[in-house]
Amino acid sequence: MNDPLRDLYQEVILDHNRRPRNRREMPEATHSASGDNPLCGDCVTVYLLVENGKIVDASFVGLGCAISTASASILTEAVRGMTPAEAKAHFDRFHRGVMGREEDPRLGEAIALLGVREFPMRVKCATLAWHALEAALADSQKEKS
Amino acid sequence: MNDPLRDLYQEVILDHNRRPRNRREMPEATHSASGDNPLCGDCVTVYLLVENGKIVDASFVGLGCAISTASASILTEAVRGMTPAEAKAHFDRFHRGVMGREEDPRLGEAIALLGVREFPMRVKCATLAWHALEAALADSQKEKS
Amino acid sequence: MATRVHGRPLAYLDNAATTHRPRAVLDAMDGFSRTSNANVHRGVHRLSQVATDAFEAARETVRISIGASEAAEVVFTKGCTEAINLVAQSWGTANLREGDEVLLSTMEHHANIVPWQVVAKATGARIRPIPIHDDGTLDLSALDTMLGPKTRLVGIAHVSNSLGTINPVEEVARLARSAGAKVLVDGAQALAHLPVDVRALGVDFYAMSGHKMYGPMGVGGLYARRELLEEMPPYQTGGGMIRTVTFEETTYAGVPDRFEPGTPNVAGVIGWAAAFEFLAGLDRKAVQHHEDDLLALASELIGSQPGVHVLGPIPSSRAAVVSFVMDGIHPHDIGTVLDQEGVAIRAGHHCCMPLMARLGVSGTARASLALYNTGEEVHALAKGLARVREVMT
Amino acid sequence: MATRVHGRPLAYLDNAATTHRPRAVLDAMDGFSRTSNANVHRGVHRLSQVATDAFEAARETVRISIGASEAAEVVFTKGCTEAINLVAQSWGTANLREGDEVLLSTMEHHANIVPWQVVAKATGARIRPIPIHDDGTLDLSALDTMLGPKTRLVGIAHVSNSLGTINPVEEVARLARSAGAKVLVDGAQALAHLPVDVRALGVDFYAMSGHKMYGPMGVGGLYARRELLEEMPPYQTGGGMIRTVTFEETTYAGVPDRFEPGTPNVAGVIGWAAAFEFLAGLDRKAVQHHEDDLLALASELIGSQPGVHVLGPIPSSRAAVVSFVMDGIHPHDIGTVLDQEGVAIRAGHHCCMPLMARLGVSGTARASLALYNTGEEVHALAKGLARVREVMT
Ligand SMILES: Cc1ncc(COP(=O)(O)O)c(C=O)c1O
Ligand SMILES: Cc1ncc(COP(=O)(O)O)c(C=O)c1O
Repeated sequence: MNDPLRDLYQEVILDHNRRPRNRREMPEATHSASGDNPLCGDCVTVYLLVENGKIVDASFVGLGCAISTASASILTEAVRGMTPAEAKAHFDRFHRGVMGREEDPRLGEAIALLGVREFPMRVKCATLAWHALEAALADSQKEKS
Repeated sequence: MNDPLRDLYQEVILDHNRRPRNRREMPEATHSASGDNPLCGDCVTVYLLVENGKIVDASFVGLGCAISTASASILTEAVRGMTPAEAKAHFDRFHRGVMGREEDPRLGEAIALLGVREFPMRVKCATLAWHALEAALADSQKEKS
Repeated sequence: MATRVHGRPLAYLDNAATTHRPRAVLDAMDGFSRTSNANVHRGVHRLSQVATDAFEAARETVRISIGASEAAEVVFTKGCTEAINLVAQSWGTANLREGDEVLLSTMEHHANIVPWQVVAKATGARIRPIPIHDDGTLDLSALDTMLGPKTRLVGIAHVSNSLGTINPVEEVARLARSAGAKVLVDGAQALAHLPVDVRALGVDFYAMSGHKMYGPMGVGGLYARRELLEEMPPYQTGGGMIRTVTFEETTYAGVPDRFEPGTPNVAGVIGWAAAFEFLAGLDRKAVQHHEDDLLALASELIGSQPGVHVLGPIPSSRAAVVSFVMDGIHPHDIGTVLDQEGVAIRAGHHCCMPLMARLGVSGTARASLALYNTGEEVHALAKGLARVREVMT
Repeated sequence: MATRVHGRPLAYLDNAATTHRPRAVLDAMDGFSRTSNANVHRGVHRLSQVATDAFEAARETVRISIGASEAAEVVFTKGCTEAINLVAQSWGTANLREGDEVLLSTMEHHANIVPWQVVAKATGARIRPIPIHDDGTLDLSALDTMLGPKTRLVGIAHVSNSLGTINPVEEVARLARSAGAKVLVDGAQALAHLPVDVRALGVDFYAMSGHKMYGPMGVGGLYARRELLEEMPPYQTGGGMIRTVTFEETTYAGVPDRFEPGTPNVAGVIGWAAAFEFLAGLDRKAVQHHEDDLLALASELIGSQPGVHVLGPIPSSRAAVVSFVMDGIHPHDIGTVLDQEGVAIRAGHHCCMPLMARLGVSGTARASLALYNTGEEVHALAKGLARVREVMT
């Protein structure tokens, strides 16, 4: 049976929702940004620690649904070790994936999030943390060189 | 042929409209009041000169349609010679006539105005000056005893 | 409504967001549009008179339905939100001063909070939330303590859209009146469920929405006592509410015209009146029984499931709303799974963020019932929750 | 419309007051109400998404129809009056200061005068009427002289509802812009008759009404350039336009949501979009020819009668409106007699008292034409005027 719910709530998403990775504040973050979804009141803050041009740590806090929590969790794992430019490219890849039909294999676990394409009302849940990531990357003031 | 327009625009009304009686300002008036019809912008001011408990002169100024002009003209002729109490009773008679089916013969020429009953949109035109009369009668401050 | 969603018949349990309209309402609007459409008030021709008569007859229908003293006490607006904005901007700006207090219950909809924040900021008045108990009922004794010489207005929802709580409006009005304060009731959620009599309730303002009581969107109204309306400055301005205009000065018409500038939503008003008539034509007791039965059934079927918690007071103090949370599952996910099962509910803060904060949740899942809902639909909801657990864990 | 009045088929020549709606518009609204009725924006369920999509698609239709850059520049209101109130209260209060000037043409509708008087009174700004020529056209060179460093806004009707004058909006906008002033165009009467491109016109605000362009009552909108909207504070407040609410503080959503609190008139918006599509589906050139022909015929048949004077500019500078007076016969009486003859026109000041004062009349009789009117109806009007003279003299 083709079950759209199973496509949306894949095991990898449920797992990240049950045990979110990197859910913690990061006072020493060099970059951070918050996003919220006024429709449901959910919000997320993404923290990045950039040292010597690399993201050496990434974390998030926030309250949200399974999709937004899993999305934030997956994202923080993915960007660790990337340069800011690579993270931005990763964001672009994800954004293209959600908006179109493309499924870039480099997205890794984040491919599981693309199930929201069948649920237009949930797209914002999946992209919330990613937009916060993009905003955090733009927030370069505190970056340590 | 039953012609509702002829019932509304009776000769007596057209005559008063063509040659309005007592259309003039009255600086020496003891009572006066204005009324307007916000729907059409028409307005009328009724002046009364009360001496020794009698209305010795009545006049009006204003811009209006045939109905409201004739109504004011007929009214000023009718109330001359009345006591204020009689004029108030005359107003009540007219008001009852317009609102109901009654055609009190004491209304005289004003009976011609009752044709507006078939034209609900024009009732305010017919009553405009009469309401100003009632307001003027209530405006007793300047009355000379 | 025979809409099918995702291949299943739709169980529409989102009636607190908006109700569906009975045929009588749609036909009334349609009939007006097709045969007597014209602008009101300003026309000398027949069609305009017909439209004006229908419009004013609708006002009279609303008056009768809510027990107002005269039709002029009913001001048509585009909805409940606009009605409250009108009171806040017109009455509020004219009457609130530095240090005055506006008391609003913690369970108010944003529509009855934000407009007061705006006017409070402009006037220096202060907004104080009236606390609620853990079960989502109003803390009347706290209200009693808060009321004082500074209190100008008490704002309270007749029925909470988030929880269904039926507030003791009559008692609130009594307390407020004896403290010299005015009472504004947000009636958006009440009219579909309860007979309302504004004079018996003793309130000063009562705000309404057509689309939440089987009427059309884009229309609603404000009941206000005439003596208050008489003193209130205009809110919006334009044509149809003026006496004279020059570039130097404008004088305004009387009530209610002064508060209704521009071309009104005549078809909408006529449809709304038809909704009142639709309700009046029903056996209201039987409707209430039906809704109470559904509510009891839903509360039982939902509340008895493992890990599910129904918020708000016991069903007998509640209109037909079941607001709930599930352990470890976000309301949004509940909503999505139920939607796939053909059950439409709402998930989120229901425009009541302060209430959510008070209850310690970020949102709830809310099923809200209407007179056309059935026991089967409630069962579909309950079955859907089992599916939610299955998918999400 | 096949309504008969006083036993005769009705010639409805009061289209500037409100137009009738084509079947396509009624059906679009009906279809929405019967099949996809739901509240927008806040639902997680399918029906709400369908409604939201339809609502936003309608916004896009309006955007395309008026040539706005993006859909977010279209704010839905209940009508043109509300759109102007929104600009006056939100933009006006935030931008007008003591001594600033707002220039409004003498032919403005009260809806584009009174809201500015209110905000002028509150801010200390000054309203100055832009004079018109005797033929009811704008005095452009006077405007040029009046424009200066104090001018903040120029308000002008695209088409005069009283006279039909088509104002040179592009030219006005150019002059205003070079003086650093904003331009608000009252487009209520234009959209039924002219294709409108807000960017080509170069205006900052464009206010619209659905019901004057074959759409429903109770809906309209404001076009405003995004950079202006971004800076404008909310007008009305409530649900659906906020980001977060606590009793201490509220933060607002972005544009256009910030300006659309409460449940919008979804069916109305969809009907309005259907009206734009109805117009787009027609051969606009042919429609304009038809209206121009009717206008020329009406102007000729009316203007050539003894004692009748048509006001306003020559037909080629006029949209399909014929405003006239008759020697010794009040417009109200003209209207009543014509009504008995089955011809519906409007009589009075048309919510333009300053214009009436300028023209030295207390009111006019106004026949306003729509695309569905016919030469026969215009002949009925002309014949009716003979009857007016017969009855009244
Ligand atoms: C030129 C003009 N502006 C504004 C308005 C007001 O429009 P509405 O009544 O739809 O708000 C009208 C209609 O009466 C009008 O003709
Ligand atoms: C309690 C309450 N008040 C006010 C409103 C606002 O009503 P409307 O959106 O019709 O203006 C709503 C509906 O969302 C509500 O539930």
